[in-house]
Amino acid sequence: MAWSREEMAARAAKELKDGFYVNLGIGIPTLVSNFIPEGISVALQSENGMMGMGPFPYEGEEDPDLINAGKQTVTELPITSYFSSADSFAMIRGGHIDLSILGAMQVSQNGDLANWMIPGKMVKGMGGAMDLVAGVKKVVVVMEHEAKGESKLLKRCTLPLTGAGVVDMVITDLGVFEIDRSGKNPMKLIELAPDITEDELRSKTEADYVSAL
Amino acid sequence: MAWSREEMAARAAKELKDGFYVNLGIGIPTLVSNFIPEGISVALQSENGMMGMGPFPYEGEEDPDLINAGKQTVTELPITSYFSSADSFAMIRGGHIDLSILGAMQVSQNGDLANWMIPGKMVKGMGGAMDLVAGVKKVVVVMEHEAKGESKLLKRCTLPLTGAGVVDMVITDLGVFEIDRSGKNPMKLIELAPDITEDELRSKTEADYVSAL
Amino acid sequence: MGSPSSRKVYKDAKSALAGILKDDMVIMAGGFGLCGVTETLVEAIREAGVKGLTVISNNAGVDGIHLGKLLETRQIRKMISSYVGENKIFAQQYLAGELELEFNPQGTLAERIRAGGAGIPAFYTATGYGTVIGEGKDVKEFPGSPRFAGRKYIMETGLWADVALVHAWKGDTEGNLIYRKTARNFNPMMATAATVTIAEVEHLFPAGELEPDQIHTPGIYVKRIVHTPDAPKRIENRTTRPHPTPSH
Amino acid sequence: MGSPSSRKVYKDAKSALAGILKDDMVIMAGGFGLCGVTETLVEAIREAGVKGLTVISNNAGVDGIHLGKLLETRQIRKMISSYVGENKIFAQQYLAGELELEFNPQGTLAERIRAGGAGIPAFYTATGYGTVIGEGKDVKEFPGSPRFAGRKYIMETGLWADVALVHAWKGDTEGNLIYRKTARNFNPMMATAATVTIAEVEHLFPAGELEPDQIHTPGIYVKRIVHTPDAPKRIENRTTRPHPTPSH
Repeated sequence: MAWSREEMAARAAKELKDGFYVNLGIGIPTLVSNFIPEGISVALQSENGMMGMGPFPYEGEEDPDLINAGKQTVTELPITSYFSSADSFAMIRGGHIDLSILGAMQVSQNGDLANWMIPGKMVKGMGGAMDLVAGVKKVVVVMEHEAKGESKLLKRCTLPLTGAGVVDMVITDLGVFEIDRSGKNPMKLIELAPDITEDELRSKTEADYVSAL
Repeated sequence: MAWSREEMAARAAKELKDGFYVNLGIGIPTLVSNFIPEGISVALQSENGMMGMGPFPYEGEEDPDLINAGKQTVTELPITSYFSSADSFAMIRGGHIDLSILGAMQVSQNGDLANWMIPGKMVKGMGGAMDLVAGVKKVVVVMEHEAKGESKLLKRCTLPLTGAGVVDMVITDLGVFEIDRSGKNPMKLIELAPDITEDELRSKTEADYVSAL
Repeated sequence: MGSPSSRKVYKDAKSALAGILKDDMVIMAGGFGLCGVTETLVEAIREAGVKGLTVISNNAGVDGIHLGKLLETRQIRKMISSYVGENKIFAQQYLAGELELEFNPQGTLAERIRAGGAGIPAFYTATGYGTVIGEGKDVKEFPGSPRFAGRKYIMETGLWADVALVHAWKGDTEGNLIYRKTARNFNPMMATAATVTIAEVEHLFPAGELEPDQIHTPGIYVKRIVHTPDAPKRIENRTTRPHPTPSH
Repeated sequence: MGSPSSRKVYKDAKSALAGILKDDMVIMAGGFGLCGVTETLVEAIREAGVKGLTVISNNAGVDGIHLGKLLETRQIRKMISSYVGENKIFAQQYLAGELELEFNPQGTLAERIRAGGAGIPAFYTATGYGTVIGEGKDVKEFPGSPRFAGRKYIMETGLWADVALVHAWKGDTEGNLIYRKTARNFNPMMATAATVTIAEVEHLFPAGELEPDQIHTPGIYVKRIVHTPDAPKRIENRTTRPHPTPSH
């Protein structure tokens, strides 16, 4: 049985380590904050200029000056600090964030990532995604394995890239893959969702990988 | 009669305009703050991270956390702000300071400035001088016209440069010169100290200049 | 040695913009989404009617709000942004070829603005290398650097505007500014990177009332300041959690 | 979602440096003159006895104080600084060829440190062009830039250290820091540009006591923190004016 969105988020949460500073993208990655393991505490960065992002506010306590990168109202915590966009991306570009978890349209077996534009469609922009994948120490992609019956894990991305050779791990609804950014080792399957067979996975995956189950 | 140090500082103070943000070097330039004309107010920057530098503190009120670029104890004013060295030199390099007044060992007729090292002697370092002359909108040098009987206003500096083509005006004890940084126009004498003749000045000046008296 | 700073204070947005606006100029506008934007100054630009503007702003406003107003009136010729999602008029004009658009990665945009203000004509970044953003740009490697060896970097250039519009929480008559929470965003860099920076502030104080260690933007960067205590603050994406059930 | 931050707090300078120091490492030391320096951490490095250090610091201390201590014990092999005036031992060792010295213009030094911390391997500046500082460096022009055309710029590279030592006025257990007056100077950039940043703070608070808008250095940059309420603060150049004569 394929993993649900919540199960994918929970699996991604296992990549968190105590004391990590983490940036979570929009969508399934946002759910990861609901699955932070017991005894582990992490600080969430919001690239619009906040470290130590708290949960959504109670109704009536929204502050228009306090939003996350998805423009949602959020709250602050005892550890919180604010800074400018230049300082925020200095933090990201400078390699200070431990982990970024984000969604994708396509990932290639060498870690290329496409998640910002589809030629011919109106493009909204890359926002901070290119900076995050280029700068953060470890990049984990969480996405559906297929879209409209087509594999999203490819030998080569067909969509314009967000970053080249930037992904360290891909968590789909069918399994978990590790990618060696240096390109020295092939992409590696390290986990399967329950009741998914290796044959089924391989048939739904265009990318080459080796099994390390 | 040649100008005294105080008279040179007073002449330099005439370059101040109301609302200017100014950086003053060590020595005679520091004296300029005693001659700010009536009705004119300026803010003094100290490149170690302060805008709006106040006078020296009263005895007993020195604060070790509040010093100027000469490491002297100073005070703050109602307009004061503090910032990091990176932000301070962003301000300087970015062309936001209106005027820098500083001393020199040599100035050439095209605006080259030498004030930081004498080969063979122990060099203390350029500190912020190279940044100031490269970044500030207008650079005024205040210096003695001669050192040990040798002109300090030269065709070409013989000492290692602090900046190339960076000086806009030179005020010596004998007169005042304007320099066109673009090099399109020759250096121009615009004032003489009292009782100094043009002949005397020319005999004491190695640099070429035209008189605009 | 004080600064005669009350002359920086203008009575309203219109007078703060007087003598500055002209067609085809480059404007930086602070804010992220609708957070920390200069609603009042943008409204005054709409009323002034200048056209052909190049606007550097992370986003393009929302239909009818902030930069959305200048899109409605077709005053904007070109946007330099990282994300322009929430704007139907934008999409229409762009798809009709009436609006030019230059996408920058958000961090590259922020740094290009900081660089412009800091006198840095260009810098290198790994962001965008290997993507369309890197196409045609200088590429450099730094094999001698223990920190930066082993990757490729593209050159990005500093930005500068004719006018920067910034929103601050507190300001004083000297132009010193303090921002609040995530309304800080692009405002501090933009304040440094324009020929004329105009600030609209929620609270205006005499010089000396703001703690000098807490000032985010020194007054040297701010040429004009206008007090806008009643400017609307909008929430783009109101998200809440339920109140906890009281325990008995 | 808090951070288990009290583990960042070390009981003294010696334990804060434990397991980090090694010969030939690169250390950044904050401060301008003797203002905002990490006297306690430097004393602990002297006691640890590591040698062959490269020290990036605007100044080199004073005889017997701050980095002057590490010069006495010949622990420093190389200094990267902008001004080293007040130090006789420095001059002796340098003239004897026992000490390497790399001068950087002060603003270039500050920006190189910021760049290193910000993931920027190199940037261009007009500072030093046409001087010995520019010799051998890449030169570039930007003729297409309205702001930067017409001058020549040299390329300077980002700096990174194994350890950064920073002094702050207030810190919390999460590592958030607030500096005081001109004791800020090089400390904020250095905090961002090292594998391990260690802060000594005059006042240590539990997380939540510092106002988030006023924090100069976010805790993410600070790996270790030590409370040094009794560290000496020295004045290098005490300069005063006479008290005004009381009027009767």
